[in-house]
Amino acid sequence: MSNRGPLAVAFIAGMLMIGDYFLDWGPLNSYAEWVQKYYIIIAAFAIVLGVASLFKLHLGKLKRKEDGWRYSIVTFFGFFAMIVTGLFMTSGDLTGTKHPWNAWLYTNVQLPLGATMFSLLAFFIASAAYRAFRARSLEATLLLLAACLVMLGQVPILTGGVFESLPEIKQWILDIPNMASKRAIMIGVGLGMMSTALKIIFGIERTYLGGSEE
Amino acid sequence: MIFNLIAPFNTPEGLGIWIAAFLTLCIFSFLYKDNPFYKFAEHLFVGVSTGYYISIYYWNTLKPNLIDELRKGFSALGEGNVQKAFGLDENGSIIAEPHLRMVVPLMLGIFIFLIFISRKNAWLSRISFAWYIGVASGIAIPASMATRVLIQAQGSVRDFCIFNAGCANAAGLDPQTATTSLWINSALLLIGTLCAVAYFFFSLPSKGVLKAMNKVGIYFLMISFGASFGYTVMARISLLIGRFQFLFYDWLGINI
Amino acid sequence: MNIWQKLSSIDRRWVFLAMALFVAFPVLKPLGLPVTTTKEVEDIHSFIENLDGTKPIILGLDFGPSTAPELTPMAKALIRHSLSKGIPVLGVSLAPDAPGVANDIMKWAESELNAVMGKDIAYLGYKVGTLNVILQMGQGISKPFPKDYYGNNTDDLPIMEGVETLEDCAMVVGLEATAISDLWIQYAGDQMGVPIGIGMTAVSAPEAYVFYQSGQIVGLMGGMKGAAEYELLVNAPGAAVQGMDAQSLGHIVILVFIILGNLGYFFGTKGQEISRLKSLRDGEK
Amino acid sequence: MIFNFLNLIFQIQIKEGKGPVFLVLVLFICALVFFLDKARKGASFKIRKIAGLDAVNEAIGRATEMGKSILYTTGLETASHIATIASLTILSRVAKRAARYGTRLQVPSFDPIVMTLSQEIVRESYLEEGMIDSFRKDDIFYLTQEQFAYTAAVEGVLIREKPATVFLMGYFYAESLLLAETGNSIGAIQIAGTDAVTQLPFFIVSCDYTLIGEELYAASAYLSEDSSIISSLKAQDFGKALLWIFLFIGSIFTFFGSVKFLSIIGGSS
Repeated sequence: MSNRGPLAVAFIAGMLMIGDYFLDWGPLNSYAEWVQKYYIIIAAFAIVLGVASLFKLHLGKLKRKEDGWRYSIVTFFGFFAMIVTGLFMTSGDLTGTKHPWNAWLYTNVQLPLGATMFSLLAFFIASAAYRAFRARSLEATLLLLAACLVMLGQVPILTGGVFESLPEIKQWILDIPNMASKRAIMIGVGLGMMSTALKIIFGIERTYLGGSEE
Repeated sequence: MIFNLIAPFNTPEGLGIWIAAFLTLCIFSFLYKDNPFYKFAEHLFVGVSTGYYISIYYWNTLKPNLIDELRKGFSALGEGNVQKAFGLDENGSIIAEPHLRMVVPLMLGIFIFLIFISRKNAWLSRISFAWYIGVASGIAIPASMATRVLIQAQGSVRDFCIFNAGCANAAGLDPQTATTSLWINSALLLIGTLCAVAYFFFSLPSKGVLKAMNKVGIYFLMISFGASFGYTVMARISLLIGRFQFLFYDWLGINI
Repeated sequence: MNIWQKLSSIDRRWVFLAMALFVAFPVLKPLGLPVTTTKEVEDIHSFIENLDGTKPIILGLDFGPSTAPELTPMAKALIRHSLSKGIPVLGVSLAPDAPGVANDIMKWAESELNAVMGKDIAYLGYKVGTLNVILQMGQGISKPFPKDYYGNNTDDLPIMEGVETLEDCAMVVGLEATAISDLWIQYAGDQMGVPIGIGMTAVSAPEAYVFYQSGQIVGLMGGMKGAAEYELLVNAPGAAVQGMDAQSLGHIVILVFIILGNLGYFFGTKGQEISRLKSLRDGEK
Repeated sequence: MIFNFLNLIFQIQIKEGKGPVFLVLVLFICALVFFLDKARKGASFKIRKIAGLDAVNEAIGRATEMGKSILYTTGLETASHIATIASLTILSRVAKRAARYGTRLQVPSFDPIVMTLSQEIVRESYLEEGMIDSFRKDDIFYLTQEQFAYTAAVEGVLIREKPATVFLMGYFYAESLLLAETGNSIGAIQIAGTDAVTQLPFFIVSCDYTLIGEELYAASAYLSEDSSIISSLKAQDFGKALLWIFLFIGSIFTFFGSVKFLSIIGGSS
C-alpha cells in the first residue's frame, strides 16, 4: 500500500489550491501562491530524466550501429552546441539565450526549423481538405459546406452580386452554429476535466501513479 | 523584380541565413518523401531544442528561483536571521522572497531522480508526481468549473437580455441592436447549444426526443468543425508565406 | 481506372506542388487584389488617430517566431502609425519566445522609421509570470522590468518621463498568439481602466471577438487580413498586404481540389469507399 | 485556544464573486459522491456506445495481425494538464491489450514527467498481464519539449516504423494535423481524442475515429472498467442535465427581463 502516501499528498495539494481559489485568508493565499509559483521546479528537474532517456536512445543506436546511427551524432552535436553556448559561455553580462552564439544558433537553426515545420501545415491542410471533404453523407456535406463558405468569406476571391455577402455568411456561421457547438464542447470538457481532477484528488483515479509494488 | 546578391556568405548574419535556408529546404523535402536531408534536420532539431530548453530552464527557473534563493537564504542564516532566511514574519506568514523555503521544491525535485537509482525508492518519486498532479488538479477544478462551464452557460443566458431594455442595460448590452434577425439567431444559438450538449449525454438511452436532439447536435458540431477548418486555412497559409518571404527576400535577395 | 476515379485519388504530392506554386508566385510578383477594411480594425486606427499628448502606448509583443508572419506586420504598422503621431511605443513581452522577434521589430523601427531607442520606442524584454507581471505593472512599470532588454535602467529612459504605472499609458495594444489577451483585457482593461486594443492570430481572433462586441476592447485585428487592413489604413502596404494575394490563391487551390475530389467521388468511386476499419471488421466475420 | 480557532474560522470568508462557483462545485461533488456510493453498493451503469472506444480493441488487433507496432502519444501538454492524465489512463488499457497480444507499443513523449509516468503505467500493465519480460522500457522515450521538433521526430517514427495503429490522445496544438496527416499517409488506423476545441476539426478529417472533448474523459473512465470510476460519468451527466435546465429556464427569465436573475448569475456589468 505504498501509494497511500502519494495519494494523501495529492489530496492535500489539491485541497490547498481549491481552498485558495475560494477562500479569502491571507496565510492560505500566500502559501498557495508560493506553491503555484515554484512547483514548476519539479518540471525543471524532470528534464534531466528526459535527457537521460534521449541519451540512452541515441547512445544505444551508436553502440549497436543501428540504421541511421550517424544521425544520432547530429542530435548530440546540436544538443552540445546549445548547452555549451547556453550554459557555460558568457560574453560580458550576456549569458544563456542572450549569449550571441546561443542566440545565433537559435535564430538560424531552431527558429527556421520550427517555422518551416509549422508551415508544412499549409500543405497538409490542403491535402486533408481534398481527401476528406467529400459529400458522402449529410454530416460530411455540412462539414464541407461550412468549410467552403468560411474559406470564401475569408478572402475576396468571388466579388460582386450575391458574393458580396460571403463575409457576412462566414461571420454568421462562426457566430451562431459554431458558437453553439463550441459552447457545448466547452461545457462538456469542463465537466469532464473537473470530475477527472476530483477523482485524482480523492484518490479514486490512481492509474497515473503506476504500480504499487515494491 | 530585381535580383540582388544572394545573402553574403562571409558574415555571421549571412552565414546564418544560408544555414537557415538550407534547413528550411531540408524540411520542405519531406513533402516529397522521407530522405537523408529531412532526417538530418529532424535529428538536429531534436538535439538543439532539447539543449535550448535546458538552458531556458536553468536561467529562467532554476537559477533565479532556486539557486539564488538558497544562496540568499543561507547567507541570512549565517547572519543568524532565521525568519529572514525562510522569508517569514513572526506569525509565520510569508512576507518576502522564499529563500530557504525553496528546500521543499528542491527535495521534490530530487525525489524524482530516485526512481532512476533504484525501484525501491520509486514511491518517493511518486510523492513528487502526486504533488505536481495534485496541485494541477486543485487548480483545474474550480477553474474549469468557472471558465469553461459557468461562463459559457452565463454567456448563453445573458444573450437573451438584449430583448428587454432594463435587463439589457444591466447586462451592458445595447437594446437598440435587438432585431428580428437577432431574435432568430439567439434562439438558434440556444437550440444549437442545447442539442450539442445533448450529444454528450453518456448514460441516458438515445431514444425519442433525445435521439432527435443528438442528431441535430451532431449537425451543429459538424458545421462548427467545418467552419474552424476553413477559418484556419488562412493562418496556415500565412506561415507558408512567411517561409517563402524568407527564402526569396532574405536568402535570394529578390527585391520587388 | 477512369478519369473520375483518378480525380478522386490524386497523389497528395500534386496538391502540395500546386499549393507551393500558387502561394510562392504572388510573393514574387504581387497581384494587387483588393483588401477591404473592417470596423474592428478601423476602430483601433481611429482611437490612436484621436489620441493627443505624448503618453506612450504599451505594445504587448507576446508572440514568437511561429506566429510572426501574421503579427509582425501588425506591430510594424502600429509603430509606424503611433510614431507618426508623435506617440512613443513601449514594448513588453509576456511570452518566453518573444524577445528575438521583438528585438527585430525594434531594430526595424530604428532603421526604417528613424526612431530613437529609449525615447520614441523602447523594449523592456520578457518577464515570467504573465498575470503577476501585468498586476505589478499596475503598481509601477519598472517593478517587473527594472531594466530594459538592452540593460538600461527603465526609469532612466526618456520615454518613461511622467510614466509611473500602466494607468499613465494611453493604451495597451496586445499582439497575442495565446490567451494572454484575456489577462490584458481583464486586468489592465477592466480593472485598471486602460483602453485595450488586441491583435491576434487568425486562429484565436474569433475568441476575442466577444470582447469587442461587449466593448471591453477598442478594436481587434485578426490574422494577416487584419494586419493588411492596418497597413492600408496607415498608407504603407507591406508584407501583410502582399501576403493577402498569396492567401487568395492558396484558398483557390484548396477549393479547386475540393471540387475535383467531389466530382471524382460522384462520377467515379461513389459507394465503393468503405472505412478501412469497417472492411476489416467485415473480413473477420 | 478554542477561541482562537473559532476566531480564525470567522475570519475566513469566501472570496467575492466565487459564491456561485462554490455552490455548483459542492452540488457536483454531492452528485459524484452519491453515484460513487451507488456504485460501491453494486449498481452498474449503462453507458452509451462511443464509436472510438469500440474501435480501440480492433485497432490493436489489427496491428497484431499485421505484425506491426502501435504508436501512442499522450499529447503535447505536461502532466499538469488533466487531458494528459486521462490519456495516461487510456494508455494503461492499450498497454494491457498490447502486452496480451505481444504487440510492440511505442510511446514518444513530449514531457519528461509524462514519460516517466508512462513508463511506470505501461510497466504495470505488462506486469498485470504477466508479460513483464517483454516490456521494453526504451520504447517509451523522451524526444524534446519543443512543439515542432517533437512533431518532426514523431513524423520520422511514423514514416520509418510504419505502425499499423496510431493513438493521438491528450491535448494538442497546431501540430495535430501534421501528425494525423502523416499517420493517414502511411495507412495507419488512427484513433484520436482531445479536448482542444481548436484542433478537433483536424482530427475529424484525418483520423478514423475521434473522441470529441468530453468523450476523451468519458473514455478514460469507461476503459478503466472500474464501476466507481464509471459512476463519475453519471455525475457528469447530472451536471449537464442541470445546466440544460439552467440554460433553458435562464434564457426565458432573461428574455422577459429578469434583472434579478441576471445579477444572481453574475451577468450584470
